[in-house]
Amino acid sequence: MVLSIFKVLWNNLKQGPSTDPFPFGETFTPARLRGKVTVDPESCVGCGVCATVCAGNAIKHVEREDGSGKDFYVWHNTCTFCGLCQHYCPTDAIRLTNNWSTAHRNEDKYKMKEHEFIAYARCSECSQPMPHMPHAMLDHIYGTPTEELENIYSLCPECRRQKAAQQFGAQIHD
Amino acid sequence: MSNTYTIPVGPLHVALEEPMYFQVDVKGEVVQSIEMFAGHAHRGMESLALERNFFQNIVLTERVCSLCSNNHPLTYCMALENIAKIQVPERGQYLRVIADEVKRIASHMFNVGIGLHVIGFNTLFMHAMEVRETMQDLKESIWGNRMDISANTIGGAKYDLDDELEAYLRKTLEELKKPVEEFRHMYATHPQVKARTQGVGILPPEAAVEYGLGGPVARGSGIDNDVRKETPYAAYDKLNFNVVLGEGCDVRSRALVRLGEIFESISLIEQCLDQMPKGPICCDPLPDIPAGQAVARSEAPRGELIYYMRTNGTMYPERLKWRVPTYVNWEGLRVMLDKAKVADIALIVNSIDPCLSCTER
Amino acid sequence: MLDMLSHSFHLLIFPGGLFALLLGLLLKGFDRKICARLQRRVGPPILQPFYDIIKLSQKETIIPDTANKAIFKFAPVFGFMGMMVAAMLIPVPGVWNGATGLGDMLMLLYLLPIPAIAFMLAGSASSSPYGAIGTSREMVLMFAYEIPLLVVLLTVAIKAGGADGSEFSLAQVVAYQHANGSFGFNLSMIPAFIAFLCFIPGTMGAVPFDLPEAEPELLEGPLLEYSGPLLAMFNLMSALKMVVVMGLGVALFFPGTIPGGALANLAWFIFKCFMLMLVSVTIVRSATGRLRTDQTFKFYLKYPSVLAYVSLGLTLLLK
Amino acid sequence: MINEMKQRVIKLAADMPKGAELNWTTDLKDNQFGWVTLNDVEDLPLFAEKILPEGRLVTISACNAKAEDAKSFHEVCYHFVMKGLAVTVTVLPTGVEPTVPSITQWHKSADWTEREMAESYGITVTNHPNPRPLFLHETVQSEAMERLVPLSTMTNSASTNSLWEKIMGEKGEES
Amino acid sequence: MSIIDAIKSKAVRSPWLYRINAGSCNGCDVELATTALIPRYDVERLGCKYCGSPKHADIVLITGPVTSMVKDKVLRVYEEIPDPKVTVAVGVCPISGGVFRGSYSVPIMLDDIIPVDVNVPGCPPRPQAILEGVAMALDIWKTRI
Repeated sequence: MVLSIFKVLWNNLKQGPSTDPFPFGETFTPARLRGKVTVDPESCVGCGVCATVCAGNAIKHVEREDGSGKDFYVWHNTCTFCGLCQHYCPTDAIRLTNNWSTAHRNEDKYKMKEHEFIAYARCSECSQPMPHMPHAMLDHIYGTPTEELENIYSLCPECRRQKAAQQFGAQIHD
Repeated sequence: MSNTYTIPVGPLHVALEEPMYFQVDVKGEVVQSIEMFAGHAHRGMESLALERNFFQNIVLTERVCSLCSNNHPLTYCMALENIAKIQVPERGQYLRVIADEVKRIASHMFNVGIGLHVIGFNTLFMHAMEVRETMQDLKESIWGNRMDISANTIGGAKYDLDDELEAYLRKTLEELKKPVEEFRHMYATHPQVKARTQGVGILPPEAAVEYGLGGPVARGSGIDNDVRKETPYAAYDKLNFNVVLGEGCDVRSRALVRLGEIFESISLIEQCLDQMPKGPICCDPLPDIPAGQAVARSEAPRGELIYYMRTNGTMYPERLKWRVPTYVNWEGLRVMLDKAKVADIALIVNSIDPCLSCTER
Repeated sequence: MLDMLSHSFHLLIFPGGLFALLLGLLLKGFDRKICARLQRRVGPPILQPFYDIIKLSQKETIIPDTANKAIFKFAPVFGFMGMMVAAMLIPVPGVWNGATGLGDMLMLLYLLPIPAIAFMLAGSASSSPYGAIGTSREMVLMFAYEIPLLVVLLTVAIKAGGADGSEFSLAQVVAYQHANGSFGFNLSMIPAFIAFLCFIPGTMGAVPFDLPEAEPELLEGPLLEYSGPLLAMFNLMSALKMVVVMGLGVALFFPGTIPGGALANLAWFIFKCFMLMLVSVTIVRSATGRLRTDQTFKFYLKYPSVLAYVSLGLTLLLK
Repeated sequence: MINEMKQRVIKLAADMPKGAELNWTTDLKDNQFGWVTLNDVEDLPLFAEKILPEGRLVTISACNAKAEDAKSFHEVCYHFVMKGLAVTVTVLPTGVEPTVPSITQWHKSADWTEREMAESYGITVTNHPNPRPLFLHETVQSEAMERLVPLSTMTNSASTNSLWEKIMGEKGEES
Repeated sequence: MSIIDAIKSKAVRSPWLYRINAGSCNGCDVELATTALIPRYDVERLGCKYCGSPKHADIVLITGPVTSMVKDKVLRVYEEIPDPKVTVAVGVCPISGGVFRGSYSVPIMLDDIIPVDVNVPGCPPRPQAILEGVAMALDIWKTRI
């Protein structure tokens, strides 16, 4: 009845304001909050799946002309913080932090970006540039690293094939 | 004051969350006729969907509307899974139900709250919104966003619950029951709220059938049309729940149906937590999407949502069409607003839980 | 000459003018703050209404092309001036006993609807359909709440007149109560007091009777088209009205004084105004929502009017 | 219940004067979906009338027909739901000016969808009670889904490229 | 003179908010309503008030990707807001078009048609981020009044 609303009012008065102290104090930020995107250039293999699944076209990979690597751009102003890039990233290189503080002045509109350089490795044999493979992923594919495997890791696919053929050939000759 | 005059409501009107333009002919304070002009939120999404690949469309469909933002990608993924015969892991199905019901609670709470705001009852509105905030925190803690939770992906769910979050979810739901019950009691018995909502915006059941209305709007007039019962999807076939029906056919009845559904949702989530097996949450890797066509239906907070998809073997859909619940409910307004008072227009429009961005895409 | 000076003092400084403006804005600030606390919010600073006025006075004024410009500009000034005059008539018991005019209660009865009339002028001048609806609602509302007010004033006048007729001077009403006890504690006058309490939210345009300005329906109705200093004028008018209505309530029902001189009594008066506002505006508007026009009309005919008539009948009987 | 409805659809399809094809599919939860293709557009009103009272129109999707089907340019799918059974009725309007009859007189929910289809695909709907454009602004040409898709794809990529030049050109906060 | 200046400087403590929905998906609007109206965020403590008429507004918050249908209306309402005013774009849609960029119905970005002062990207931004944006808008407003 009418009285129940007065009960609510009384309780409200008694409990005091429930207002979050922000912007004058700290606020609650859950760990899983999907905020600004960061990229770890160490573990990125430049496969581009993040750009493919990105609905807002917020991710762009640009190949450097000298072949030394790739520029990785994320523009926060069209990112929808959906987390698909993180979900589909094979090496967990792209990640959504819980940094939600995005407000900025309009003159900084185009500066709101992440820019990372994804360096390509060079083949230790022929020094052709090749996509860098993070160690964890190679271990996942090939199992426990041996010295022999370590050598193979540093080769480009072409040289790796040749090397494998040579070794295989050597085994046959033995 | 017997002369008839026209008042424009909208397109940018404070009572409407969204831009819709009504032209209301009134005589004194009584509505004579109403004309609706839509299109302000038309973003051409159906054509955009054809330019985006299947992954991008998960996010695109989520942006159809942020209040039922879980159901759009869910139904979209279901249509795609029907075409490609992808079996979603069991845990993923339960997680989908949890996300769905959490969104439903928040959406219903918001709608009833805004209804109170429209009649100027700000204290109770704020009370409702404070209760809803616990749901918002829940969404933010589990999925990472307060509105677009992005819980689904093709083949399953994206975010798993660990023990800590599961305990948190249970605790929050337990704490939710009491304030919602109190709120429902107050909504039902406060004399002023009753005076404003009872007998307002009458929708006879026959009209609801004739116009093909759906969701809580039709259920407020006693029509049982819950898709979760009719054609169960996700894990709904393994869960027990009642379809809440109302008899008043008015604004109050619709609000009480929504508030009743909140309790069903709480029970559904609790059942999910009890029954949910361990295991993978998402099917991985994805098979190729063959050419084909499929229809998928689900129960969004506002009613029946249907997706029609046609694929041609590429990564892009050939046709993606969806019908949102509000789309049909707009026409039902003609019945509800007939001979209504000007003061009640905003309230009645709010009672269908209008979603313009859904309607116009 | 001296008379002239004292009149200007009463009009511009105390109790009207400056004092009433400050008190009115302060009351509004308290109203907002307490309402916020009842809703579990921190709320704005108490001085927020002052900041609003300062801000509005520095904004641009936009007058719609379709508006009747003269009336559009005149309406807020008219309402403001009306309330300035009304505020002058309010006695502050123990400090100033009110203008000595004989019929100031009747004058107040004529002055009180001026803000409503200003709203109606504004609504029709701004030529917006919302303004038009606001105008018609204001009119209905005015009819509804003026009836109980009229009867309440009549009752008080008859009561204060004692055995020999009626008394329409507020100074005399206050004096009578000082001699014979406040009406607020008189059993036969309590229904009239309740009727007066019901009248306050109606005349102040507060929920549940804020029909002309109903924000979600009419986008603040007649005020929709106003901006800048003209809007500030309306805000000041409503602040003044707050003081007039509360002051009237104090004078009619609780004009008691406390020992301790003028300053203490001034504080006592402010406190009483504040309490009256708390009961009739702040709590009521946090505990209800808006009613429809027809419901409002029925409400006023049903409860406050009947209560006021009960008091009138009792007063006549007991005489 | 579902089986009863299924029988009705089978009978309905068989009763069409010009004949109709009927297929059934199920999803992974064993929900049934019916797919009816009418041989002639003119049979549509009859179907729409006969599917009442259980059947209600949910929506209409127009599609650009597959390239190999030279006969017709469009397919129009009418999605009905009968007590939980979703039935899709496809018609193939032929000719350069494709035309379908309106079914709004039986299904009020067809009003908006038919208007939307007319404006976005340029399909003429005959006998529509209120043939006013629904969503599209006058600056957007009608038949947006027909003409504008390739056009907007082109402008899209162009504007996106210039946008990215701006983004890459600006010195960011961190770099 | 300094007293008058001191009084005048208090004007910044009364920024009134007005919201324009330019075809958004609701998310940002719901969050704006949440920010503006509910106790947890309570913008009223900053002196803000959510007003129903553009004529009363000081800070205008715009959501949505500015569809072709709503463009003219946004411009018209924007003109009605008396100077000085500050514009805040809320959500990624008005800033860049977001997921809708490139649609035939979303021809422009907001800052092509009206001067934007603050951007609050997010889809939707959380209320705290909106508050941050409003606080930033207040700083700008201080320099204009």
